[in-house]
Amino acid sequence: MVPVLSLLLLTLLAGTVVTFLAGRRARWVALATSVGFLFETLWLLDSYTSWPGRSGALGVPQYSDGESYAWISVPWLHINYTVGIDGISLILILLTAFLQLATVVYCWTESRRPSAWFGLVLLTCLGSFGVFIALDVLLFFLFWEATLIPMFFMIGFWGGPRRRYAALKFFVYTHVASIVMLVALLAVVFYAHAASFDFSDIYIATHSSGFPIVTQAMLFLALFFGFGVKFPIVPFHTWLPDAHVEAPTGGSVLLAGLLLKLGGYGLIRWAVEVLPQGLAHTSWIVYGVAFASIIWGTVLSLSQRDLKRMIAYSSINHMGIVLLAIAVYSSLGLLAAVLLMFAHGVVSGLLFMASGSVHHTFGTRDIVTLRGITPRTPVLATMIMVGSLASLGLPALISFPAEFTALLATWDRLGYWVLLPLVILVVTAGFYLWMMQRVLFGPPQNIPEKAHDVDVYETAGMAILVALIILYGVLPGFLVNVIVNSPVYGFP
Amino acid sequence: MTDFVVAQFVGLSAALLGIGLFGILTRRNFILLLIAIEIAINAAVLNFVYFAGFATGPGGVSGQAAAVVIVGLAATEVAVGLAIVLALNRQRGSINVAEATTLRQ
Amino acid sequence: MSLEELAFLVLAGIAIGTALAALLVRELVHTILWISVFFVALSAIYFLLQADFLGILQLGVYAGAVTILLLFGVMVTRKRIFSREAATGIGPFPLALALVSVVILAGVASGLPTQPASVQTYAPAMLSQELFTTDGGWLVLLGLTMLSALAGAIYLVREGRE
Amino acid sequence: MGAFDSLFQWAFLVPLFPLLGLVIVGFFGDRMKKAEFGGWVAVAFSGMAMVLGVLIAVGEALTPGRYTDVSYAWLTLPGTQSVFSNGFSLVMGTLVDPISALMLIVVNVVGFLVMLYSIEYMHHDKGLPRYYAELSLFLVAMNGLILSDNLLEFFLFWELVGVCSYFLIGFYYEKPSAASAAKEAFLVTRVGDVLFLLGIFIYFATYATSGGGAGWAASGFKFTTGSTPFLGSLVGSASSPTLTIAGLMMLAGAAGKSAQFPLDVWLPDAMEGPTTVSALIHAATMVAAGVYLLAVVSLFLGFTADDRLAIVAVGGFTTIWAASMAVVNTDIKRVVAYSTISQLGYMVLAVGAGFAMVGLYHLFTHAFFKALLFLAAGAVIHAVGTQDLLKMGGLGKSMRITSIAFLIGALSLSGFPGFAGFWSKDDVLASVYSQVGAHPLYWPFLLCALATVFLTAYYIFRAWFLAFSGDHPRDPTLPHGHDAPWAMRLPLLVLSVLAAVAGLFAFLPSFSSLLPGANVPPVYGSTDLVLTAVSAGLGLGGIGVAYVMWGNGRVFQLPSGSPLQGARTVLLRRYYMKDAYDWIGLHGVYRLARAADFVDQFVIDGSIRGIERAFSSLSNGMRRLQTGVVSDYAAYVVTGLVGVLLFFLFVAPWIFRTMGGG
Repeated sequence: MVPVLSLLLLTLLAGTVVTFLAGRRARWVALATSVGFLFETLWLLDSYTSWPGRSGALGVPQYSDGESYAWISVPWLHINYTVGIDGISLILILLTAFLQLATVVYCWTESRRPSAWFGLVLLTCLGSFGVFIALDVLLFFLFWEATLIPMFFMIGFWGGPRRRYAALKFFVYTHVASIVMLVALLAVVFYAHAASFDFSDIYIATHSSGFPIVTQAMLFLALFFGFGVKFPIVPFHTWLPDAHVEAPTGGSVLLAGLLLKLGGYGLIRWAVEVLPQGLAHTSWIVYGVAFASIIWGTVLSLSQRDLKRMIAYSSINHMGIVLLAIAVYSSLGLLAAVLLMFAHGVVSGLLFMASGSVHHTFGTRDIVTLRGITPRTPVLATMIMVGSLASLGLPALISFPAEFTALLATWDRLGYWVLLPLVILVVTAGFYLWMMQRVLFGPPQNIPEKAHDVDVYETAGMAILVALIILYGVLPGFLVNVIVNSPVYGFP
Repeated sequence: MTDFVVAQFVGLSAALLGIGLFGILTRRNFILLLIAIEIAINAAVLNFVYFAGFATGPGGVSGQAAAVVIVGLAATEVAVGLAIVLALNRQRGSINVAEATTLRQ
Repeated sequence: MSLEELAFLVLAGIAIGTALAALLVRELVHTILWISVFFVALSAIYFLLQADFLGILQLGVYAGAVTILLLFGVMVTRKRIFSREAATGIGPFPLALALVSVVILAGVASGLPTQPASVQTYAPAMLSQELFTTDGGWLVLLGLTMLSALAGAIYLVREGRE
Repeated sequence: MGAFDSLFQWAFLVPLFPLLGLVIVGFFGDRMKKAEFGGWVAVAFSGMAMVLGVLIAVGEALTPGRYTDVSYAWLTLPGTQSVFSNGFSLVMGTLVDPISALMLIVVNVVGFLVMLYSIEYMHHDKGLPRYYAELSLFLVAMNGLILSDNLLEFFLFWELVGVCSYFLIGFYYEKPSAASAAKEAFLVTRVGDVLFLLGIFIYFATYATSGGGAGWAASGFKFTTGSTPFLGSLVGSASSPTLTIAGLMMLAGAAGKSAQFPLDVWLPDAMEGPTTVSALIHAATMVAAGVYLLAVVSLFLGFTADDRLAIVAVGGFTTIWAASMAVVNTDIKRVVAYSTISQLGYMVLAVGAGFAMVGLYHLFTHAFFKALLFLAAGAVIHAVGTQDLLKMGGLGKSMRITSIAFLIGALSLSGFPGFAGFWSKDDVLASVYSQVGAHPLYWPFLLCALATVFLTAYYIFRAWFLAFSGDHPRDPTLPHGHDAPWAMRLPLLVLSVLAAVAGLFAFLPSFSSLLPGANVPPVYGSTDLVLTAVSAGLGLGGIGVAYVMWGNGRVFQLPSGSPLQGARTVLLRRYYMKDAYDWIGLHGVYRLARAADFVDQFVIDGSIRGIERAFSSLSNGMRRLQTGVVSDYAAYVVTGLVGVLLFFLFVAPWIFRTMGGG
């Protein structure tokens, strides 16, 4: 049958290379590639009707559209190019496609070295797409690092005043984490004597009886750290606000939209599925970290003055809920985690675009000095409002079904502990409304004369995301029915 | 055949080595440094000689052979040392070890 | 205590004494004198150990050539004859270090057999046969080092090099 | 099935019509020549919704029963091991039953009248398309809420209604007080909503499998499968703690939305929005959603005895709490707002006492006369431009129709015999009185309710006298009051009629089937007559006292020294509740956030920078070791030598002994 995934990878790869070389016409090539990629993903979406289920005694999850070609085969080491998707990765690929298109459209008028800029945008999306389809440890790590480099250059070159510090900090944090992750993954492979680097072989090895529990727990914690830093989990989160504040708008959209999801996807695929006993025994640590992230993210965003920094901290809070949903380790929880990742990707993408436009139009992102921008820029104000309301979990918008399922799963496992995230929901509503009241409403103050509303490209970029927010808010069934076709179904 | 106690010889060479080291570490004058090194080397040669002596069996003579070679080497070492001293003296005017730190930068 | 042991002890005492004196005395010329006595004492010990050739060698090379070289070095580098050598401001550290190493080596030595053993004598022919056949390689090496040391020394002290 | 089944199929159209209105006004509103056209479109669609709603209600009245329709699987979720093991799907559908039919009438009739009224009232405001769009969105959400058939769908529209109130209160967004009032309203109701959500979790999780057959979850948590209350039977017997907590959560949600005691801070501030908004949302419909929720839960899911006590307590106390604040207030809209809170207290009291239908009956009548009072107040404000009662006076002569409308509303509110309020309020008191025997703890709250009857009559007539009696306005600069044009007068007239006769509807045979609960319509046993007499007396007494103190232009001045002065300031400052909340918000949360920010920047980030500094100082230290002096290097070599010797002579054998030996 048609090797769809490799085809997709090829289109993206070709697109990226041509964009780098295309010079002035780079933006058109980038647009063509992202539209092509989106259509292919949509075709893949509706062709993916059922999940091949689990096979063998150990219930090894199978993958549809799987391909596997030998890459390095030495008597004692078998690494091959194995790719495959299921419900979880398909939804995140869809997110990549949408965000890619929205970012390319939004940054249409990028003037500083456009070919390099669009090339880097496509490269990041290529990297994250690769991560979502890779089923081989080395391939997974390869694509994982591939996303890091373009983001480093984006922040480093197109960033704000302190970009060098932020880029470096981002790179060091993520790189150290990915090394720990690699070591942990290799340890899992060799310790469990897996036949090859393939996910299914590792799954068989770790689930066979011989694998001692203590090592599983230790390896899981190492993997948890490796993926957690990208989440970001609380003690290691300080790179995110700096990276976001200094990153260019397109950069922080991709950073918040995609890179944070890599951590989540990796945790589900390579940590929770591969080492379920590991999670079972260390769940209280993961719970603690999740609750800490939720509280810390929100409390901090209360006191931020910079719009982007506030949104960055609120995405720490959202990813904390994702971590909680994963830690709950039930099919409901995993479903909620993936749904929330998609929702957060779209919502924070929109919010970052809006705050980028605010910075572009009013010259500052400082909530305290901005006042009453609605009369002058109604479209931008509506975008900010839709983004904020979606982010605080309003029902008709995309995050409500996700947060509802996540909290239901948490209630189902943890009982009254769910009161904590619920209270935090109110505080989140608090600071978003405070921001909206301060920035959008109230009598207009120090609005520069030349401040004009967002141009057609920015509006188009944001409109795509708003459409998604409303579509999947009113009809979450489309997403949920796809996610359910995945290993999620077999979970307790 | 004369009989000796090995331990005494080892004690002697240990003492000589100690003195040599003390000299190297403390004296700031280059020549004294060379002298101290000579003492330490002689301690080593002494070792070779008496172990050659106490060895049982024909192989022992190689100890003395080694001693010969080392003495030769020590002599050349002193020669080169003095060449350095002269060069240092001419270029810097003093042969105090503490001042010759140009290698540090 | 046989005569030889007594002789050895005396010679060892002289060696240690002269070595210390060589390093501690202020006058540079005095150190040269003390060190020559030290070399002679050592060659005497070699004779005691039946290593006659080495004794001679020691006398010739060390007591003779090295001492003269050192004297020559001293003469060249001093402005005035008999200038006093400044005492170095040394901390306790090196002293302690030297003492510790001596103690350690002595500690090791205590493990050696303490009852007297006889000393073998080797005919000089055996020595030369050893040197020129089995240890020939070392001799060649020695030769080469000497040659290069010679060239280096000449290069170092030649005139006209600023 | 009944004759009207075909009609009930179209029940989903009721929320759909305002939705169409919203779409048209939203997208084409500002392109129309005159802003009012958008208004007329919105009025037309809300009129259609009203007609259909009333038809459905009449149909339901004639053939009572439950009709569910339109089921769309909104969210199908996999089950988890411990709960709803075989997964469940949340299905959206419409449910037409007696109480939703009743609410349909209330919401759509008042909605239509308010829309019509605001054409004239908002005539010279800018941003009209946005106003009509938001009002239509509110109608969509409110109708959706009424017709929803499971708790989650209820919650969906519940939050949408909350957002609409946020938009509408903040309509004049350039006024900072309006923006902060909107934010406050949304936040306080959100506190209630979050607890409501927890209640839903508890209901879903604990009762997923109960209820026989495939369990409640399989049917998508529908409100009811049979005619009897679903859990009522189950609940009556077992008063399990989880169910009580779930009930309390529902009370919290209702308290948030209907501004009951702890969470009532936002409603008086919500008067920042246009008066028409206050009339529709903060008097008749949205705030009633909380009572509707309690009624639905008590009918279909059932409360435990402890829940009932809590609800009665909250309701009872809120009546007197709000009434006391209204007594001293001088802003006409805030007086009416406080009266709304206290009347809601009555409804909650009735539902808590176990008579959900009586609560809804009072809600039904209250919607009309409260909307009337608000619209009359709106007309006054529209005419004289101020809301301060002390500035007004003598408007009775110049604004005859408005003053009569306000009078009818006041009479009805204070329970003057014959008017709508009288029937429903007495029914509430009678039903609570009937329960007092079984639950002695209800006594204090019944007394609160009775005392409030007096206070209500007093403060509403004080407002009436201040505004309309006397011969000239106290503030000479006031523009000359004149009656409103017909577009505003018509709704006032209709509402006046309704306020007068709404109580009698319950006695119509067909209509009473809409309120199939006990004690509706009020049936008068011997003890009830005494109670009715007492409450009527209290009402009249209130009116008399108000006349004495404030009649025809008199202004009652409290002697400055008297202790009551202190009480007056406390009441005026709303028992300092609002200041307490602000203090918590400002000092507590904000300061905590600033401290957290400091910790985040200097402790967590600082520790990372600390590590970096440690390494650089370490490398500096190493650099100093390279002194260039030969003998130092010799010393290092010797130290190394000594170290190695020590290791091999002493440490290695020790390790060998311990490890090897073991």
